[in-house]
Amino acid sequence: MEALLAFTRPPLDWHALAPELTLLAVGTILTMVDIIWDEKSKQVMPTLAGVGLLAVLVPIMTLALDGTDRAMFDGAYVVDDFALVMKALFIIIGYVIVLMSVDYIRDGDYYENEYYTLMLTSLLGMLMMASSRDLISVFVALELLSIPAYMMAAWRKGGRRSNEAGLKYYLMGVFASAVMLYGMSLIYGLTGSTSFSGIASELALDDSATALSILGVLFVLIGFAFKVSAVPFHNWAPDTYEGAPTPVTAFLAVASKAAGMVALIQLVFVAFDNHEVIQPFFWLIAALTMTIGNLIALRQTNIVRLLAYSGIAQGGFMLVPFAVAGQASERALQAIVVYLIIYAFMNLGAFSVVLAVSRKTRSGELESFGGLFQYAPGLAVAMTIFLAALAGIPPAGGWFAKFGLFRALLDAGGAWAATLGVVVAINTVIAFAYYARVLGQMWFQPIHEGDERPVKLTSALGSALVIALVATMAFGILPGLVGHFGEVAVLSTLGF
Amino acid sequence: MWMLENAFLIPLIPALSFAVILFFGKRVIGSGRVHLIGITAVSLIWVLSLVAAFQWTQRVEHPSSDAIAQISVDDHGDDHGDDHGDDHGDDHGDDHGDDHGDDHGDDHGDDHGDDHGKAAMHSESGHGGGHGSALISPVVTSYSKWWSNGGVDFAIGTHVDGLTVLLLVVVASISLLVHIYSTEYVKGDRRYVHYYAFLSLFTAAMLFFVMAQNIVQLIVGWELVGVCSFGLIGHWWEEKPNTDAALKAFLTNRVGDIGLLVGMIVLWGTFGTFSIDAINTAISASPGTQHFALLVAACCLMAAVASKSGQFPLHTWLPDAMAGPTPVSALIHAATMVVAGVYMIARLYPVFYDGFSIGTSSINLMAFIGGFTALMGAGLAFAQWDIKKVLAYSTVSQLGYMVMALGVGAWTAAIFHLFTHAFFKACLFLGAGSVSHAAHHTFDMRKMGGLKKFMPHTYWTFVIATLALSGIFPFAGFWSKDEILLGAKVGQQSGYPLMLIFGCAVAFMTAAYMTRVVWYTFHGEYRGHGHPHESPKVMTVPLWILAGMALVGGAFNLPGPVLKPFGLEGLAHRVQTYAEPSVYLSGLGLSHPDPSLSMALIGLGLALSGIIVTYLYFWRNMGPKGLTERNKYAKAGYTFLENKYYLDYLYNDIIVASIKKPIANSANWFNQNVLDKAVNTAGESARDSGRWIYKWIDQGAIDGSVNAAARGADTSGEGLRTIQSGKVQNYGQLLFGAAAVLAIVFVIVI
Amino acid sequence: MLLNQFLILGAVLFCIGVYGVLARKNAVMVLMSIELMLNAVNINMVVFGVQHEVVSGQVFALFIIAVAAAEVGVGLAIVLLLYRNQTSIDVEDFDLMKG
Amino acid sequence: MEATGFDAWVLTLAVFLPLVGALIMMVVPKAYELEVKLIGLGSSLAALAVGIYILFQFDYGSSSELQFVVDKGWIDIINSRYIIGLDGLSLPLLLLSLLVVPLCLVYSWNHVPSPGNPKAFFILLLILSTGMNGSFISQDMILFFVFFEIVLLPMYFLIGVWGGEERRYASLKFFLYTLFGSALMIISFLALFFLSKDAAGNPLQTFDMRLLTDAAGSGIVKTTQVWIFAGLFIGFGIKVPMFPFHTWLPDAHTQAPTVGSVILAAVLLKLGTYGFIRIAIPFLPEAAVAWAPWIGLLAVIGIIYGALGCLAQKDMKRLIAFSSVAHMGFVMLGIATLTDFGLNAAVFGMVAHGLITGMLFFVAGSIKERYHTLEISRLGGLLKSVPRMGWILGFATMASLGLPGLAGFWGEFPAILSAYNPGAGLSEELFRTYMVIAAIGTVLAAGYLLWLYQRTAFGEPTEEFADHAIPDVSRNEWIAWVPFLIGIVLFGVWPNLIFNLTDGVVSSITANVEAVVAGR
Repeated sequence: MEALLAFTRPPLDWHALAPELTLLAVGTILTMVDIIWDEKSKQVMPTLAGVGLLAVLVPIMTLALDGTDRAMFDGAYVVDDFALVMKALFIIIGYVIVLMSVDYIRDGDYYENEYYTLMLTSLLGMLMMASSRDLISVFVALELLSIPAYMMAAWRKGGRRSNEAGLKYYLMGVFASAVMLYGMSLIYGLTGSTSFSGIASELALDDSATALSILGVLFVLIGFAFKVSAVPFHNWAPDTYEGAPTPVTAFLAVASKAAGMVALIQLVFVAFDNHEVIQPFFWLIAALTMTIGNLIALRQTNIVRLLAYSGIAQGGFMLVPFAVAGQASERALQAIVVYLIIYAFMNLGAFSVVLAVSRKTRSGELESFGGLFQYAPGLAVAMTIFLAALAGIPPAGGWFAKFGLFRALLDAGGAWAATLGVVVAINTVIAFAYYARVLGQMWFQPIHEGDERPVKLTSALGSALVIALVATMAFGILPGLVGHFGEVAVLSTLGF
Repeated sequence: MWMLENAFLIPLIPALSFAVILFFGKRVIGSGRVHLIGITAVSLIWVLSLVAAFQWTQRVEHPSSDAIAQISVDDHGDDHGDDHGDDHGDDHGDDHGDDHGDDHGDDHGDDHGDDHGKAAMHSESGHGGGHGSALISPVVTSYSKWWSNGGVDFAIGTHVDGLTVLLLVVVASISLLVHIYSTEYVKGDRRYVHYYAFLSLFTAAMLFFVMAQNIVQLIVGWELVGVCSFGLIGHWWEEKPNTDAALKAFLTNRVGDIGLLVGMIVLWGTFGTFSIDAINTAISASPGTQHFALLVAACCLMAAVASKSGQFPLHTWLPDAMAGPTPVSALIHAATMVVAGVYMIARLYPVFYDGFSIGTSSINLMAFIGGFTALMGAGLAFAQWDIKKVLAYSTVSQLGYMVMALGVGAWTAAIFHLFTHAFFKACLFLGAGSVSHAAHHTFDMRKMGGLKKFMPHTYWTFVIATLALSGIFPFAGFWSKDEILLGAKVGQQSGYPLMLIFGCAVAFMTAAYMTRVVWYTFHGEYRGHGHPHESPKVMTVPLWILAGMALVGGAFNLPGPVLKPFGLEGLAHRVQTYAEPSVYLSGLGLSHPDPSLSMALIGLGLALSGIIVTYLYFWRNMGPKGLTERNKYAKAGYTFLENKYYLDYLYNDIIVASIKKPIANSANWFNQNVLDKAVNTAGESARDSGRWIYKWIDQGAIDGSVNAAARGADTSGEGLRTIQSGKVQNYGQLLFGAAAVLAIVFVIVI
Repeated sequence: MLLNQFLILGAVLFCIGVYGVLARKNAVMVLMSIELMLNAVNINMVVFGVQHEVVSGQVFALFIIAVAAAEVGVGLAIVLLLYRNQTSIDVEDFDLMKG
Repeated sequence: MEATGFDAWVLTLAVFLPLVGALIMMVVPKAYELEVKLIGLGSSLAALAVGIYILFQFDYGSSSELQFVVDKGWIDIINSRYIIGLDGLSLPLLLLSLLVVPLCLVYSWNHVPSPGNPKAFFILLLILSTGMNGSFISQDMILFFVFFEIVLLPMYFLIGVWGGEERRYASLKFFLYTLFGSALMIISFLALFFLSKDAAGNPLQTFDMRLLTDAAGSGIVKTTQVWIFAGLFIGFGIKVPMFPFHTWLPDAHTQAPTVGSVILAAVLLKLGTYGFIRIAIPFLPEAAVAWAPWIGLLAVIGIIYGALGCLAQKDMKRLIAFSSVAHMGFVMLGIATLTDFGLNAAVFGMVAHGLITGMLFFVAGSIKERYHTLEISRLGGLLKSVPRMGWILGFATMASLGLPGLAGFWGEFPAILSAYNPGAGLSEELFRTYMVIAAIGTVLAAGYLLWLYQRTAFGEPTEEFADHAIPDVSRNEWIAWVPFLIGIVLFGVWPNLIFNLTDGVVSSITANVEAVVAGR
């Protein structure tokens, strides 16, 4: 009894929690609205969700303007510039995905309200992930963003592919998180602390890594390597992407991968700072992911699946800087963040084009893009730009992301870094080979099944497309915009 | 001396006429009248070149006053030169006079010339150099910066001296005559306009080449004349053989151009300048210092000479080049372009003289190539039935003669022969053209014969030219050939016996095969069809003019003794006096042999015997067959018949047997099946190796590897897809397996 | 106290769980195996917490238990969905998408 | 010395005017075809006008200094700036690319190859020109890289959409080759960024070409230099293209539409050689000296090899494409000598090759348009059926085989000449050998070109075309070609037009190399 009375609520910084709380509120409102007028509410749902998400940006802005780092629960939950950048990114991604989803979900008459609610919940998990600086909170955040995602993957209840996608994603997900948890337990056992800073200081003490710590670190990293679908923990991705509803695929490919990256950043640069495992592990994983992802992508005939593999390969590119986290931590971190942001927009753009086209052709096959340039030049050009960005060809945004990688590698210097650089170079070439197949379909091929009907672009989808397009080009021509965020992240995380 | 300093005008005029003809020929002027432009332009430059020649003579006759001061310096060099050999007082003095004129001039002239030259370069002011050096140096160079590259200045300008003006006169005169002659010959041709355009262009290029101030200009002109020859050989390009011949000519010349480029570059690398004047002066100033570099350069340049002047072994294009219109053959492939090689040797004589150490050796590459070519060409001339081919080989042979002369150090002789040869060979070609014009455009001598009575003008001009070519007194050829033989005999420090033998043999053979031509073409019965007729005046007048030159051309370099009786010693050795650039040659210690009567008689004798023997041979063969019986009475011995028999025997068993059968035929066989085949197969093999490399290396190895890499990526992608089995538990296994493996590896490694 | 025994127990449990996940065909059994793995983790957490004499281990364990419940809920829902659509819960049967 | 007032804008205008035109065209609906075309032509002509203005404003006295310099912030985070400037080396190439594009537009005015769609065709050409112009004037490596890459996609689509049968293969090959090269190139750029130090020995950390030129690779150990140079070498060498990276070229050329080949030959290939002169050599002099013998070797191999390849061709366009390999070999030989003589020759060779080979491709394209084949064996008697075109072909052929008095010669001859005395203590024997081989190459060049001309232009037309009435050179073709022809003659007669410009820059580069080599 005394103990109960003795309990005192830890101090809460409401302003710091404002974004999460707002998002939570929006989610709750959606549910309420759904419960009150269920059928009639369908129309307003997407609007509500979108507006709500935009509303979340407000507290993020205020926090950014305020600019002070805020820590809670003795450092388990921190709101610093890095966290804010990431939260903003997640929210914007979420908004674009809502725009992409509207017509898709409506036409396919699936559960609409739950869909948006779940998506918001998952986003909430991501926001938490951005702030978590503690094993427990990271774990909770991870599950909070994953569990709704499992359900969304299986959203097309009737569709066997969708079910299968859900099953695979779910099983692999929980399996991976179990492995990760085991690793966490080992880490906890070694260090006796769950907070990153504590872990870091403890691990720093023993000069050479013990087998136990290696095992622990490895398992934890694998848990998130799964999340970012790094080879060889990637197999779920293609199947899930193909089977899941395309907007969900986009969500998984962009948002949840970004979340995984955020976690990895915190773990690598703070918790396991300079652990012996880190660099060789990521060198290997990155090289494998890039190469295998690209090679398999060469053989894909389904556009979504192709994008899935391209996403895997892109993830590999993002992992490259981790391999030099030790020597060039600053530039590495910068490179990752920059890549993450640019990747988000170019990939979202590509997916929205796919959505737009498949709305007409009702097919995810590559051939369905045949002759797109002739009857929908606008879309074709947009897709070209996104693919060029993914391939890293100026002036579309991607080049700066790739540039960041090379920059980090060269900054680190040394044979290993140089070798990895060459691997990256070769992979950019391979990657273009399959992007070129899409380009070839759009530009060089006769119109698919000779049906010349123009593609009807709904306002929502159109605006999603425009956002992605503008962002991609802007980042390409004035990379300073995005580079700035990278620096912010560096400052707050590494305290440079 | 205005003309000498502004000589650049001379090539400019035909260049303009080329442009006018090409662009306004058809439209404005009308195809039929384009020749007017050409002829006007060429006659203009003809006048100009005569002016230039005259001014040059004035210049040599009256050396500028401030030069006299230097006499003492040069006396030694001279006396030395004149030491050996019997002395003719007046002649001697005469020489002195001239030599002073030139020699002292050069010492001065070069410095000044150079200073001014440099000044001109720096100030980039047009003819500063020219004016400066004009006063004192025998060589008039006037130039301005053309372009500069990496601190190296490339000049463009003119280098006028005796040799230049001599070539100017030759080119202009013959070009003019050919222009006139062509108006009839190619009348109504499908490409009348282009024909004249190219004639003008060629004239311009040739003059540009002749007046080149530096070796880069030499190369440029060299290539340009080559292209004109290409265009004119292929004038009737509808027929494949013509274009083949054109290509062959161009490519063979290109082969020589390798030598030209490399040799010139070596010269530049050695002396750091492009200026001909500077290079020559440098060598003659200190002979022997750069011997090796000069040897390399000379060898490379010999290749160029061989290709352009049809020397062994690159001569095979020249006979084929006869595919072009006959006037073109006369102008380009007999009189002017083909002597470009000879001209270049003469122009850069110090290079060769030092490089091949002509002064000291008694045999050297140039002399041998020249001599051998002369012999071979003469031999080949026997085996031809196409009159133009005979003349072509004769040209090859005569060019060999000139090269040989240069090889033995007889500079003047070579140039003099170049001069005379230009006229009588052009005359022969135009004569041949006239013949074929009459005899239905055939050149096959077997379809001719007996044309004498149909076309007397052509006949007589042809005969005169033949005599000149054969070297019969007093025709032009006699004098020049005589000097060459003399030069070969005396050489510089030691004679060139082998060359002398070659020379004599060629002298004999030339006379022989030319007589043969005359025989088959003009004598006997007409074997062609239709009624041949004399060509119109517009063709015969040029023939007569040329014949006239063939007759009196020798007068330009008569040896002193000949003139002595007439008290005209002052006119002796005009070519030598005016043309020879003693500026450069004196430094090399080049000496002139004194005329010798014996040598002249030997040469004449050889030529005459050649003619007589041949004549008798044909005369005898054409007689009634009774003659063969008379052979049987040989032993009975009618001296007259004996003589005849003797001659007959001589001809049949020695001349014919030794020349026509083995030498000529084998030479011909060798020529056609080895040299010519070699040239053609060179092209073929290049093409084949190209095909091979393209197929196997390029498409096979290199491109193949690239594509293989692509395929490899593709297939490996296919293979890797198998890990994506679709079974979720395999995914799990992979995941955990990878985790375990990594763990083990890291635990062990770290 | 006997730290190692507990750790070994945890490890063994975890391995059994892994085996079950990778080997069992029945989806429900797979879910069970996952629970097994999670509980192995729980044991570790608690033990380590005790060893370090900090409470966070137990807290972590509690979180895991809670989350595991949610996970299994979702998992069963998916399994049900599958069963409804193609009357099979054999994980081997679901390989529509591959390569 | 930053430019001020209007001069500060000219280069930017010259680069981006075409792009502006392209953007306007994008919004104009397809239906207004003529207007679209006019906008395109207008914008490219406007750019050309700016170029001519530059030609008059350019201070020839100080052609070795950058002029019209603009230096504005761009990507501060990586310390890369928007630095553009023009010197004697860039000027001729910039003008060339400014000139070529409008001519190409005129040429394809009514002859956009199938599948038509002039709007897209013109837009792509304009974007292409922006990329090309930009590459020649950017003085910041990242800016250069961006422009360098911008040209890729338009050319890829030009080949892929409007090309021949094998177009997809060819376009992809072209793209992947170049992409690979540029990826390695950017690695080298970054290595330069991080490693090069200024005179005082503290790291520069800049992409500013001017500073890096001054640094001349100081502070980078030789082996590292060699490696960095390797990256640049592959990057630029592929673009040149040098043996053995050349195999993309024949396919690309053969499949590309006419103007595509023209631009490829006239400008794109020059990006590689320009990179060597502007970036590789001045930034890494020591490595350049170490590499020079190999570059020279590959160059002469390219000369002979390209020529032999030509002899093997049955397709006219492919033959011309292979001849590019040979000609660029001469350019690279000039560069390899590291003498200002050779580098000047190289630049001249670039321009000359641009004009001549561009001209040849134009003719080839027109022939293809009329005969629907480029098979040499099926052609013949062009001089008879289309006399004017035949003459132009002959003219271009002669120019291409290096006839003195035409532009080609001044690219070849000085290059050969320069090999006699290589700079920076390179082995004379070796380079003199190269010299001789190169000289032999000129013979082969004459061989395949005349052989081509004989089989296509001489003789009688083949039966299949004997009775066709084939139109001779059309008005648009005249407009597009005459500038090329004039240029060929003009530069041939007056080479100083270019040598004058480049000499200053080049000699400063080589002086730098010599100094560095002597210094260490």
